[in-house]
Amino acid sequence: MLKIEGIQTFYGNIQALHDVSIEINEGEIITLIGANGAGKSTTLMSISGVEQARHGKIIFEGQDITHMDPDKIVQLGIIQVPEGRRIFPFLTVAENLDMGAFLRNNKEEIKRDIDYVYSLFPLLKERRSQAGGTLSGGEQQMLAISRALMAKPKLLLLDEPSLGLAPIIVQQIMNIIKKINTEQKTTIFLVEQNANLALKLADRGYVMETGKVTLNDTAKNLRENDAVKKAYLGI
Amino acid sequence: MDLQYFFELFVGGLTKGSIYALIALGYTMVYGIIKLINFAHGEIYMIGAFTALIIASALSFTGMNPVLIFLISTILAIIFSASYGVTMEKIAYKPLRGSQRLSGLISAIGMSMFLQNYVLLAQTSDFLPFPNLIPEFKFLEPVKSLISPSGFIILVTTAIVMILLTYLIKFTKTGKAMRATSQDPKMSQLLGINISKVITMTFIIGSSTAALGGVLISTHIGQLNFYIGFITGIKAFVAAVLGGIGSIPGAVLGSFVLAWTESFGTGYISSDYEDVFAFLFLIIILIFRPSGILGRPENKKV
Amino acid sequence: MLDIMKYFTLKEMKKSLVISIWFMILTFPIMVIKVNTIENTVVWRWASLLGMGIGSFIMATLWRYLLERKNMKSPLSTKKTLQMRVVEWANENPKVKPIALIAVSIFVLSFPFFSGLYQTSIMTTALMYVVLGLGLNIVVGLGGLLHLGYAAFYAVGAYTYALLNYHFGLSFWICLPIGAGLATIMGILLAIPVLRLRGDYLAIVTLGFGEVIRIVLENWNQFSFGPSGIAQIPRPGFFGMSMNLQTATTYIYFIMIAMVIFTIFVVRRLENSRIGRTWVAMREDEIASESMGIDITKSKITTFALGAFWAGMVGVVFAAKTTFINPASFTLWESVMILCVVVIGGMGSIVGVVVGAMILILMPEYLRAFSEYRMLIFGAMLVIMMVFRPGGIISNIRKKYKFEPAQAAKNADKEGVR
Amino acid sequence: MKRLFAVLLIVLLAGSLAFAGGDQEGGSIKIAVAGPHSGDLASYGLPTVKAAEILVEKVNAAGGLLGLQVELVIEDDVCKPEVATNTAAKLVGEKVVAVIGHICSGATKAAMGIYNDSGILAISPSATNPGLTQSGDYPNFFRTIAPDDAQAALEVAFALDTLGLSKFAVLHDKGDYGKGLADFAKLYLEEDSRAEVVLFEGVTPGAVDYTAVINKINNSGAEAVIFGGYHPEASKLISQMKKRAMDIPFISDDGVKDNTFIKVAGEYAEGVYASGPMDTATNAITILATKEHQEKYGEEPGAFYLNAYAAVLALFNAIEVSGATDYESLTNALRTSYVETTLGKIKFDAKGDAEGVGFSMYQVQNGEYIELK
Amino acid sequence: MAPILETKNLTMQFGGLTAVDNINFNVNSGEIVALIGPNGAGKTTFFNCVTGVYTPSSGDVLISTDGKAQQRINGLKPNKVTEKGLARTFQNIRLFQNMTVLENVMIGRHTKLKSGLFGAIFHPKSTLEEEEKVIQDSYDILVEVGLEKFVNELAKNLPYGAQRRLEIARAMATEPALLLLDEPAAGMNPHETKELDEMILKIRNTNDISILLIEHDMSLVMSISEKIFVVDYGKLIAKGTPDEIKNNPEVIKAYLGDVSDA
Repeated sequence: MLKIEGIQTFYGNIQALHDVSIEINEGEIITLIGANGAGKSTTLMSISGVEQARHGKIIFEGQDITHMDPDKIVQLGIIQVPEGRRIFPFLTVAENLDMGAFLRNNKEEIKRDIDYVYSLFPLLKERRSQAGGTLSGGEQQMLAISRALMAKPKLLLLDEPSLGLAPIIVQQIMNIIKKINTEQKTTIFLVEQNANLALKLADRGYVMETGKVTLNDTAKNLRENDAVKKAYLGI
Repeated sequence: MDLQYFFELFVGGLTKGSIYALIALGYTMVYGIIKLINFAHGEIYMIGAFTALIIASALSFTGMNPVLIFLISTILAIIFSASYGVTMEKIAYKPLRGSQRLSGLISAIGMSMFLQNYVLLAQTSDFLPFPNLIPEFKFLEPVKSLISPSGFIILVTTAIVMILLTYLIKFTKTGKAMRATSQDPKMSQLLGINISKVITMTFIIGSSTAALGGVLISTHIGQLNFYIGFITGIKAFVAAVLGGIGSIPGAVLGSFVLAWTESFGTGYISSDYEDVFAFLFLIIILIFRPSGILGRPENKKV
Repeated sequence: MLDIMKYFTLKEMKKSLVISIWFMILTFPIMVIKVNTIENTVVWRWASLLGMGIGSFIMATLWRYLLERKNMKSPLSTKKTLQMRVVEWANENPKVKPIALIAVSIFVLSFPFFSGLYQTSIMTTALMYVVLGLGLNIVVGLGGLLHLGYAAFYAVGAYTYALLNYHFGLSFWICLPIGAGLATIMGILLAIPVLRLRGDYLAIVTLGFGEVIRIVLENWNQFSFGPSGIAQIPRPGFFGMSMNLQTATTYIYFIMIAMVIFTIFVVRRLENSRIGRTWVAMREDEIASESMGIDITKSKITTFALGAFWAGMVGVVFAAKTTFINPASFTLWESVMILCVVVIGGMGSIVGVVVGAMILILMPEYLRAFSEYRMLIFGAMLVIMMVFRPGGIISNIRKKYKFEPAQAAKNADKEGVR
Repeated sequence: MKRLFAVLLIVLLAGSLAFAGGDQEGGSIKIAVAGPHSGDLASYGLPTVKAAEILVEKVNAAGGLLGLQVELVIEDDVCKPEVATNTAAKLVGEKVVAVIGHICSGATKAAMGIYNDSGILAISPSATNPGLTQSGDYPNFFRTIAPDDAQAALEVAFALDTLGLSKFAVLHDKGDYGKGLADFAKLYLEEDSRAEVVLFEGVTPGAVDYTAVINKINNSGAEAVIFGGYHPEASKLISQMKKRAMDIPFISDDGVKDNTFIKVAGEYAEGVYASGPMDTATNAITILATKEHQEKYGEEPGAFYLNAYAAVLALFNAIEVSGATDYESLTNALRTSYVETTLGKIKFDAKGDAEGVGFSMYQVQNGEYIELK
Repeated sequence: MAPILETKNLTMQFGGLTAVDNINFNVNSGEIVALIGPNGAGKTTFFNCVTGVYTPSSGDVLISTDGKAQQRINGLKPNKVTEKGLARTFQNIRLFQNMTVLENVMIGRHTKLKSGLFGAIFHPKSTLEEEEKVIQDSYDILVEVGLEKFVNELAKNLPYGAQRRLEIARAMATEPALLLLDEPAAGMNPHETKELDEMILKIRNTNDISILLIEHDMSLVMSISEKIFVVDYGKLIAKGTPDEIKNNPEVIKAYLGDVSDA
């Protein structure tokens, strides 16, 4: 479904990605784990076209999207929930969800999807006319995922959904991600620092270090890999 | 005190406030989106007025109906000003995205100087009379001493523009995209909003209201030259900050408050210190409300 | 690496053509039609349309080329900037420094004697802006407080000398410290109400403050003689010697040279002191600074006060140099120009400010050859400089500290210690 | 140290750059025109440049002065004193014979000291500050415009004697010209027992709306407005007054006695009084000067054009009469020899004010300034 | 001996929202205490009340450093609080990005230095000595946290983990009696967290500093803290040793969930 071939991305004068290649098949949950600053978020931003790769190729469903504008990429069905959730603080919950459906025009379908996300997160329905900035961290994460779902993603990119959340909330979020994957058949690319968590959820995983992919295997194998155990699982 | 006199000053402030508001809207919208004090906004206003003057004069030789001339030249002034606004953004501000904020400010100052001198050289340094294209109508006595016809038209236009803008920002897709972009441009991108388009749109709307203001104000005062943008621009900027920069109702409220301060200050004290009242009032307001009257309090999250 | 020839392909030419057509339409009413509503005449200047088309075609190509070059530059950070190379070269050749220093000193000292009245005069003006820039740099560059009313302090200095001299006959040298002192007090008075403000709000309030001072000077005739100003202000004296124009100009030039050296000396020391560090910390993060025990209130007041000090001092020199002052010299544009000096030169950097002042003050003077086009060119230059060099000409480099290997050896990683 | 080195290096570079612009010598008479040619006040400076250009072209075509071609050196001072000193220093370096300018009184005062030290005279078409001539500090200064006090006296006398009014609102535009004039008007009105100043205010130049001030005039019970300043503010004031149905006499000055004012204010200009030099409308040179401007620039001349034209003529005359270009002969000739100009037949008095420029009051009637005899 | 930090009925309200509700809390000398709770429970607000960023609506913040009697510090400005011996780090790193690593630490030494304007300009002997000492002291602190190789690097160019450590070093430079750490392990991988764990213990043991931390990483919290306070919706819902907390049903319900899975 998505094929990343040897991309190199720069932040100003710093090369953040060196020859990163990743493949994601339809319906999978793929995870990318690695330390802070390893280039995980950059990889996502390159896919979304916000930080365009200078070399290499990104192919989505047979189409080259390497140098496409971010809005075109969203149109194709690649939606990202970025790190830190980035809720629009002064828009209401409902308006935040509207923004997710920015590129869609079919009012009925949108209505149906709103009902769907409200069923996933009943709390959001209660708070729909509250400003996004007044929600708690966990609620914001729920809203962020819901907002992305409103765009009808084929491929959902999630950047550190567990960051800064209480363990109990993290669990809820992970369950929902799984649910989205199975119920909506949405392919999921999950970037996580919490490797333990991510590898439990994912089918396959990639390990990233200083801008390079160093390992790639099934989640199960990775969890048993000694190097991974030592560096990321804290065992 | 004399109530009639008070009322006169009040209405005078209302007209002046509407004038400020038309220009302050553009300031505040551009600031809201790209966090830039667009120093050259006043110049867009001036170019709008000049374009209308040029087109109206050129058309007046064809012997067209003055109302038609007024409409055509206003519309063309808006179109051209919007194009200037967009071009200016592409040249002077877009390449600076992501640089320190002050660089943008200096670039805007440079743009302002450039545009002023561009008009000065291409046209003239003299004051030119602005053709009076609005059909004259006379108010009856009690109103007559309160407000002039052109002042009244400005008042009405500002009200209409305000309502349209509020509708646009609150309820349309473009408006929502603008609000989202002003809060978090990167996230907006990730949701499929084309930021460049939103910024362009903002400049188009801001420049259009400025041009409309330029035409109406020039009709009101009957003259213009290449320098009219600067002082009015500064005043409108003060109004925008007073109301809380980035907030559209704030810009309008700030404009009225500023105009009333000036009007009553002049009326009851002295016009020598008209601007001093305006600035002192601004300083006092900002001391108690550091983000302006309707501004959002700065996020002091730790 | 990037070839300009690439822009002569058909595709690129087409792009340029589209841009040039856009500009031709855009500038059509203002460039082509010249109306005169006094005379009721309309002149159609078709030639300027053609000129515009050709001009914008060339500019569009050049602009895209330069912009791409700027954007491509970043990944190759190994490539040294000119600034780095000059500094390095100077470091590698220790002998160069004293020689250059002597050469420059000779040049600076002899400048007024071979260059003539005009050159000396504008160089003095440029030097005044060096000091003004360095003063504002304390507030904007180091303290991070955007200040658009700096000219007000400048006015305080100038009026101090003019008025004290007019009423009490006080001399330049007595007024110099008084002017600086009064400006400093004004700086403190301004700082107190604006303590809570930041960024653009601070900018507009300082702008307002500057305008208030100017308007008061304009209207309070009994005090300041209003817009007609104060004339016949004496030039600085030198032990009662009488001087002709030439010597007086030269003398003021040397006073400014001394003042620049003094300012650089003091600002350099301040910058790398305990106080200077608190300013930079305040610029970087106010809340974190407070948590480190820095009194933000005090810190803001000192930046405003010290910034104002230099403006007051230069104000006194200004009054003595022009021998006439009125409020027209202290408008918002003046504050803006000083801010441009700081930003164009490179914020926070002393060398940057010096370069910025030289460019901004000397450029319009040398653009006089273009007479009426000079302000147009100047405006365009500001935009171009910011687009291609948004950080200013000279970037600020933080002071590096050297550590003896003996100390560093404690943790045995010499690599990082420079 | 490193930085200091760099600083000095830059000074060196900048200095050598500065040095590149040298001056060339030639067999010509250099005359300078200085004033604001850019910025907000450019409209008051540029007409002077045009007057000089027209006359120099004409005189050169006719063989020049004293057998030498006349060369113009045009310098911008933006009306700022500090820039004017640099401009003046540059003109001294250029070895000009005389300066036509400066335009603003402030800039003029700043520059005059430098000219005085260098033996250069200046004839200003527009600097009206009385101190320039009356203080005696500037022996090298001449002007072809009446000083503020003279104009103010005329206006006050006219208002009191001819119009017989007693309650006045005195307004000005806060500038050195307008405020200076208004100050004198106020002074003379207060000295006279018949008059009362009910309002004395400055209006903010460039402001978009003067409603509040107009309300105030209305409320003050003034019978007439005396305004010191230029035509843009005057036309804004008068048109907004009339639109608000306030019809009281409006008396103003030379800065308003300008055809542009009538064009800009249109019908509202009717009935406005302004003081100005006598007999310009019928003067043959004036008609010629206006025509020349029309032909060369295709538009009506701007502010102070006629004054500047007169100044240049006076200077040319002085050069021809004295047959020299040194300071002594020129000032002498200016003070002794009458010359026909756009302002009538003039010479300069010992202080530098033009003699022979009669001043009178004008009124706008049917879209034209008509001299009131 | 009085606790080094004590709050009595501390309450903080924003408009109608009560972010900190009547909290009684204490840290004794030499202890490592953790404050945990769900996001938005009021932990950071509590920190801000203690360190002077906010002035509490009601209640008392009392400190007692160097065995002195308790004093009330409500409403003192943050810089005064720091002078009294409380230093903190921030949840989202707040370093002085464009200053060097060494300078960041030197700022931390600010309150321990005296030289003013006069000293800066005229460089008397006392100032020169003071400057020399502060440079050396700051360097020593960097050595202590293992950042000496970055000494002249700009703070913004540091790797993430190093930035976190630099923040702690900077806070240490103020010579605090109590160090308040706001999510020091956020964004760190297990390996880095482990290093942090050791560093915190080392700081406590060698410098005799009490430590109060907010943290979500339970492995860190459970392994180093001696006492844990749990807040939810601004209220204190539990306190005790790590073992007590782990088994407190209310805490599990509100916060931990199934710990083994996190």
